[in-house]
Amino acid sequence: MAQDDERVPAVPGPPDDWEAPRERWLSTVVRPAFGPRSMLLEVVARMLIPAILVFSVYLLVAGHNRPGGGFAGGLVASMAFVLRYVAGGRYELAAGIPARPPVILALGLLLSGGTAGAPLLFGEPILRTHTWHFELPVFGEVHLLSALFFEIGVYLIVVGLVLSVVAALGARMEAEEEETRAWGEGEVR
Amino acid sequence: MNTPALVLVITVGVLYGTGFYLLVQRSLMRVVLGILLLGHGSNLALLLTDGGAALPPLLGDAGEGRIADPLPHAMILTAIVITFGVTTFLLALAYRVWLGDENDEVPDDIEDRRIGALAEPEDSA
Amino acid sequence: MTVLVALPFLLPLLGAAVTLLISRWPRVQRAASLLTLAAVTANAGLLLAETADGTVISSQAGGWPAPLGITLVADPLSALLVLVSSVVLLIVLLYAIGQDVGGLSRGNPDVFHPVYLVLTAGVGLSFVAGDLFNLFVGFEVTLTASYALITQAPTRERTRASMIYTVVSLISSILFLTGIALVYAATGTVNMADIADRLATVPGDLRNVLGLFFLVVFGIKAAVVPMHFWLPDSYPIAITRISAIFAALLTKVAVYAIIRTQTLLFSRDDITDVLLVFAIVTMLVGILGALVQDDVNRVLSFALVSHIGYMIFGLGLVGVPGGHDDAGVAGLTGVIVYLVHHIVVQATLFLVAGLIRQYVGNTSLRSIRGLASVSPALALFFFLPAMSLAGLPPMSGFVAKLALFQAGLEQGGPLAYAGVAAGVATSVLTLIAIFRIWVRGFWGTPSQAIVAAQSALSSGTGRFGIRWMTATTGLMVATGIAVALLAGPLTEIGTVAARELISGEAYRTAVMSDSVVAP
Amino acid sequence: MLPALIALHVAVAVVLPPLAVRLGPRVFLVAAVPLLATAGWALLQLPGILDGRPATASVPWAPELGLVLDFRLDALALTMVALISGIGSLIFVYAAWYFSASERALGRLAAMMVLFSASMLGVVVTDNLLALYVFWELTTVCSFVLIGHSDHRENSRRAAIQALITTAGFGLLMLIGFLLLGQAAGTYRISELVADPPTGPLVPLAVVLVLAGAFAKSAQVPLHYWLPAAMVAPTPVSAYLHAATMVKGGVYLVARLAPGFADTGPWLPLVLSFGLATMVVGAWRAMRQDDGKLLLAYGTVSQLGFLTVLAGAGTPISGIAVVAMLLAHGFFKSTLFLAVGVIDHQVGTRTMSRLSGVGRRMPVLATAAAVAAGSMAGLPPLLGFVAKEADFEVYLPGHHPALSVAGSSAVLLVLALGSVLTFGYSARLWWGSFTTKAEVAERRYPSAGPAFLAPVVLLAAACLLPGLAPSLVDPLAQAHAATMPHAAAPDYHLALWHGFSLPLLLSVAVTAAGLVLFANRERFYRLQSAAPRWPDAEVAYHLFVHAVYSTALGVTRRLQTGSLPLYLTVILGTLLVVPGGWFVWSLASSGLHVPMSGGDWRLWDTPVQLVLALVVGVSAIAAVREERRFPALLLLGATGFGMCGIFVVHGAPDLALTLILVETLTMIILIFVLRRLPARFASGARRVGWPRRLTAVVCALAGIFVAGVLAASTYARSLPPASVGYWEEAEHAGSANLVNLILADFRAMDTIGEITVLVTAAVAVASLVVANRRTGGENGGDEGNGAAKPVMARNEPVIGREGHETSTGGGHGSG
Repeated sequence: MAQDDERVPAVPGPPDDWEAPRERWLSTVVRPAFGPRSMLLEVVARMLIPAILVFSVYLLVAGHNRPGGGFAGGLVASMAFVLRYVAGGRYELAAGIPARPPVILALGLLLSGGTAGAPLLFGEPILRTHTWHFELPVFGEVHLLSALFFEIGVYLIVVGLVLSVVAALGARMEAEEEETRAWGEGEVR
Repeated sequence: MNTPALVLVITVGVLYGTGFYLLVQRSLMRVVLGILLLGHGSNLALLLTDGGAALPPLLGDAGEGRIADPLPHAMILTAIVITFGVTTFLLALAYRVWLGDENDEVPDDIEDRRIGALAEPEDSA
Repeated sequence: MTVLVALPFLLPLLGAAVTLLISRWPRVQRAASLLTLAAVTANAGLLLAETADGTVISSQAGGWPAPLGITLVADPLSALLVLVSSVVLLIVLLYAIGQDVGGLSRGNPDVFHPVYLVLTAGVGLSFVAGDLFNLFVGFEVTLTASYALITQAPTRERTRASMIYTVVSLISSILFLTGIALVYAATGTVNMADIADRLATVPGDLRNVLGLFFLVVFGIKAAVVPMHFWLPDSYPIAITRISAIFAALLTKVAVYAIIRTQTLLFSRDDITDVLLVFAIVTMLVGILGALVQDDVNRVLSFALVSHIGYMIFGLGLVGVPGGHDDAGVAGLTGVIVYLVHHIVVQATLFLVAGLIRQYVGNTSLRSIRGLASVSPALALFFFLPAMSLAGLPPMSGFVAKLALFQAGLEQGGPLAYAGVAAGVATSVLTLIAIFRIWVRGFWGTPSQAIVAAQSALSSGTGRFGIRWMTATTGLMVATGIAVALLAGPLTEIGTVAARELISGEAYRTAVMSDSVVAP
Repeated sequence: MLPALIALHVAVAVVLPPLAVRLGPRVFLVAAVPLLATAGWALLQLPGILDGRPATASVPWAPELGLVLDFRLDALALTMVALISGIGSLIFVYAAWYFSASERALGRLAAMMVLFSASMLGVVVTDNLLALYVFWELTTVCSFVLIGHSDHRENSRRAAIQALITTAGFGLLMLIGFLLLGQAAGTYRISELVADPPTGPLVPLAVVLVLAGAFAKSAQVPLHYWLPAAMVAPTPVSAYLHAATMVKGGVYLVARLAPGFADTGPWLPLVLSFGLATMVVGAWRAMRQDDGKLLLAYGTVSQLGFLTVLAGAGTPISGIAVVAMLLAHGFFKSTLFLAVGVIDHQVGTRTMSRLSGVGRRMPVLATAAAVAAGSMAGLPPLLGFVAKEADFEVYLPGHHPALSVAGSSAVLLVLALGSVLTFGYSARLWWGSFTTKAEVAERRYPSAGPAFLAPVVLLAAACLLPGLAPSLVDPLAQAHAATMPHAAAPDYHLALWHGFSLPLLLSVAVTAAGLVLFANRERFYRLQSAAPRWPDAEVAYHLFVHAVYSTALGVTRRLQTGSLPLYLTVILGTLLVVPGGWFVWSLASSGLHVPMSGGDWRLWDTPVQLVLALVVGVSAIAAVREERRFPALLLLGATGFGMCGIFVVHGAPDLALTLILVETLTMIILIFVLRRLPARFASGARRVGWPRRLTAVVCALAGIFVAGVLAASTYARSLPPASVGYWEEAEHAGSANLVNLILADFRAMDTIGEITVLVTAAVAVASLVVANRRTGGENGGDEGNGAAKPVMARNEPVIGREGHETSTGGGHGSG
């Protein structure tokens, strides 16, 4: 039994994959999630991912007037990470993630929740939208809606969710299987 | 108000019927599929409350004809996302069950079974 | 003042985000968690103080007028339930922290705290939602958090229990969504006050069908017989803090939803008989189940099912809306008092069961014995809520039952009398079931193993943990006694709330036009 | 002042357990303090009460419910207070010497007795039916704990729960009776109810229910079984609760209500039949007992029947008689209990056939017991005699307005019969306990100390003094009689000598018959043994409990099957029966217009919908029939993409976009998991034959029902949707995509809830999968008892790991 709760938590922390060594792209240790390694897939993925991420940001911003929005944007962005995992395996996934999923989720929730709650501080109802007008050199007059922060929060959360799920149901399971296999071999005396 | 198109109403019925049927199976993977079907069914049911096929609710390109009621669309979107979140959880659960039991079936409750097998009350107060 | 309405949801939500962010620092996380719940409780206290006289406060989210935006509303009933649930959540959190610090739990604290706060937010949102779809969202928040919580420390048994729990909850969610589609199809709105107005244009029979549909939807979550089977198979198996909160709150949120929808939305006069039949069957089937269980948690779970019947019974006494309806007011008052009482007492008993688990290793009636001599404090903390659950005076359960019986007799009619008779029978059977635990588990000579466990627990960090847990259980018992002592003000608020639920005018006015409506 | 006194009891009770650690059994002397204070205060109120001015107080609790603690100390209440606080304090003094320092849970015992005292005080001084119920059940609970004092003994536990279930169960019936009375009268105040009794169709029922509760509490046949069983409690507890005070609660209630309700239909028949039967049966049983305490217990049952008969009469003379008899019984019964307790304590047994020479060895005790037994037998010049004279007076022909001469004579005859038996067992008790028997060896034991005997002697004196000077009691009895309505002040006074009257004749006859009975006791015992045994009412209790358990088991094992698919089917069935049934009924009865029946329907908006609907429908049905996982998944994908198509046609591009993304992700994640699972669904999982067909039918009907109600609901809409307001507001918000505007602004509350769901789901998935490695395999990850576990494992190897794993598992190992 733990003598000091701070020193020995009842259970260890979250998955430690996030601290895994950051593998190099196309390095030899990369193992893909499905089937044999496909160089073509990896290369295509490598090229597509930045484009997908840019498209996701476009969707995020465009949602104001066209189909899109935080959800769609977030889903598209997470497709990029899924693709990276499918092509490069779990180490590759770990290398490509900007932060631990719980942190992404927490930040997203803070951003959205904060945007929702901020008007309360000014005596306005919850979620009241505020618009700022700017004059920017290149873009001219810009309307910045506080709803955008809200949407960014949504975007982050969707990305965080998909990352968690891929990490848990994809990478984690894969790792476990390897462990089991290794353990099984070790047991044979 | 317009009644919805009959084929779609029938589709709602089919989705619910098949969804329910998958839901009452013992394999958790089938249950997941059932939830997905039911999710589609309820989304379609919500969609049918918007008055029938119409133009997208985008201001500005309002061309000829009726524009769809956007509120059901918004609710469906929310529902889709919630269903997605819950489905991922259910999948993780199915995986866990499989880890424990080597299959993904929902077994009966042990204590219920034990009490069901009792012939006589065990004690009287 | 309208700020108060948004905070039961927003505060714990932000707290959840913060605790998730700082999950690497357990101490800070615990402090943040406690601080959040303390703030939620304080806010709830203010909210009740504002609404106790029947004032209805509403806040239009985003500043959009009622049917367009989403309205958050607090009437006396909502405020009362928000207060009671946050008090119970706070005490259970204290209990859980003591258990974690004492190293007595294998739960996962860094997941527990954020999810627990999400649950708080979901419960808060469900109570203040003035919009049917938003209520659905509140339910989903609560349920998702509960899925995460029930799978804490997942053994095989717990995963199986979680499956039953999750799948049944999912079917209720899907049906809820379907119900919203049906209501929107008929009325073209999801704002509840607006629905209430627009449903007048819909044929009465369709209204009844929709009302019964929602009764089934919430009946599943409230564990109304015959939709209750999942509850005794899932609640008892979760870890203590979770089963305590589930038993105390989750079914009550569903009961609240039943009250809200049946009083505000649907014409109740035609379907009260259905409610009464459900109530009678629920009371009896539930308590008969409790009698044959061999496990403390399962006895408590079946008793929970049974006592949901009391609440449905009180609601079934409500007659024609808007008319002269003393028995209806009395019945609803009884339900409200019963809700408050039952939230507290059920949580207490599950916490006690958790302490039993610490001493004995499980809660089977075959292995517990002589606990009264092992821990007199624990015995006292079981005995008092047990009296309350059985409806013995002077505990809160008696006051609640008294109010319901009075209402039933006042209403009269064969089903109401049958309901009172079933209520009396259920009281006696509850007495037998719960004191069976006392006689078998607390009296007698403790086994060697229990004595040894006790001495092992009285050293090291375990001692701190067990003392802290016992003390917080005592705090919960004290809360229960406070409910009994405050029965006077409580019934007063209950009556105010009941009158308002039945007339529904202040609620509708507050939602549709003004933000604060005094009675 | 009364609430303060009750609070004083509670306060003292709280400090007793810690004090008991220091003081040992002498803690009972402290415990006696609040009782003495109450007795003293009550004595001060005596003059006012005798003048008909009761002391009152009121504490509101839940006034909305009529639950107000109204207090009212009048003559009848004062009589009871004399028993509760007066006799109580003597018993407490006695207890201070009765218990040894090694007695278990001494502090709890003392505290419970004081709490009991407070509750009993509450019962008799409250003037509100609901408050009376509160205190009434408190005495039940205290009695439960006190009977179970020796909780390590099986019979103690049994007796305790038996007493609890019986009295609390019937107490609930009484509560319903109270509620009916209160609602008929519009008040719960007892004094008002009695002064102006309500009428109505439910009042007779209410009276029956109230009497049922009172009879259970006062151990009337056939509910008397719990009282002798309760004698497992320590003697001071038995003397206090189960002889002097608590069991009189029922009698008290009967006496309290009789003035108002004696002429309500069922009252007199019930009171007379149950009371007389109890008197005779109790006395008959008492004659058979060899254990002194059990004899007294059955004697108490008998006397309670007697008291019920008196109290139920409701005439002014009965008021006088009841006061006298309550006091007389309280004094003599507690004296005898305490005396038997002394014998038990000193000699080590109270079984009469094993006692010899006790009277010679403890003459003071023997004398005191003789006085008390004489009072019980109704011998002059003791209080028992005075009371019994008054008792006969109540039912003299013509004295009770509702009884014919024949009826009164019959009642008197039975009362006389009971009195003869009472004489018999009184003599038997004294004779058996104190005389020297040649055939029994005498034991060696220390004689009792003066402090231990003092309460016994004082109580015996209380049997004697008011007998010699009935005027000590008479004013109180008169005051009570004066409170009765229709009180033409009775010219009856308690006295030793009323001249040659019928009661005196009866007393003489009873005494003579009693002497004859005692002289021929051996023959009588043989007669008793030869007489057929009456069915024991305790059997009924056990039958009841067994029936309850059998029913419970039968119901539960049939319903609670533990099968999730069955649970879901039942839920769907409920959906079909309740709202579905109403729907079909209202369609059939034309309450609802059958949708699309009037030619106002259309098959599709565009033919593309038909194609898409076919894709969705066919792939869904195929997915149901598919036995392999992967193809089932693909079929589901087809359904999803068909849905996207429907969304596009329906003018919902946002939905189509989101759904296509979500579908893709879902498919990918499903594939992640499917990698691990077998290719086919387990064949054993499928139900076959009629259960499967039934399931299919239920599911299909549920689908039809949903579609049908949906059609009916859309058809019922007459108003434009509330969302038309969005068009205007959207202009101000400056956004063109309405759906997104709703999500991000108008209804952003939904969105924020929804992202909370996502966050939680993400955390849940991570913790669920990750938790595996921490807890998996090894110790199933059970919560708790880190400390207890190794110990348990050492001592009870039978309880394996499973036992610790969950709450329910324990049963398998240790059972």
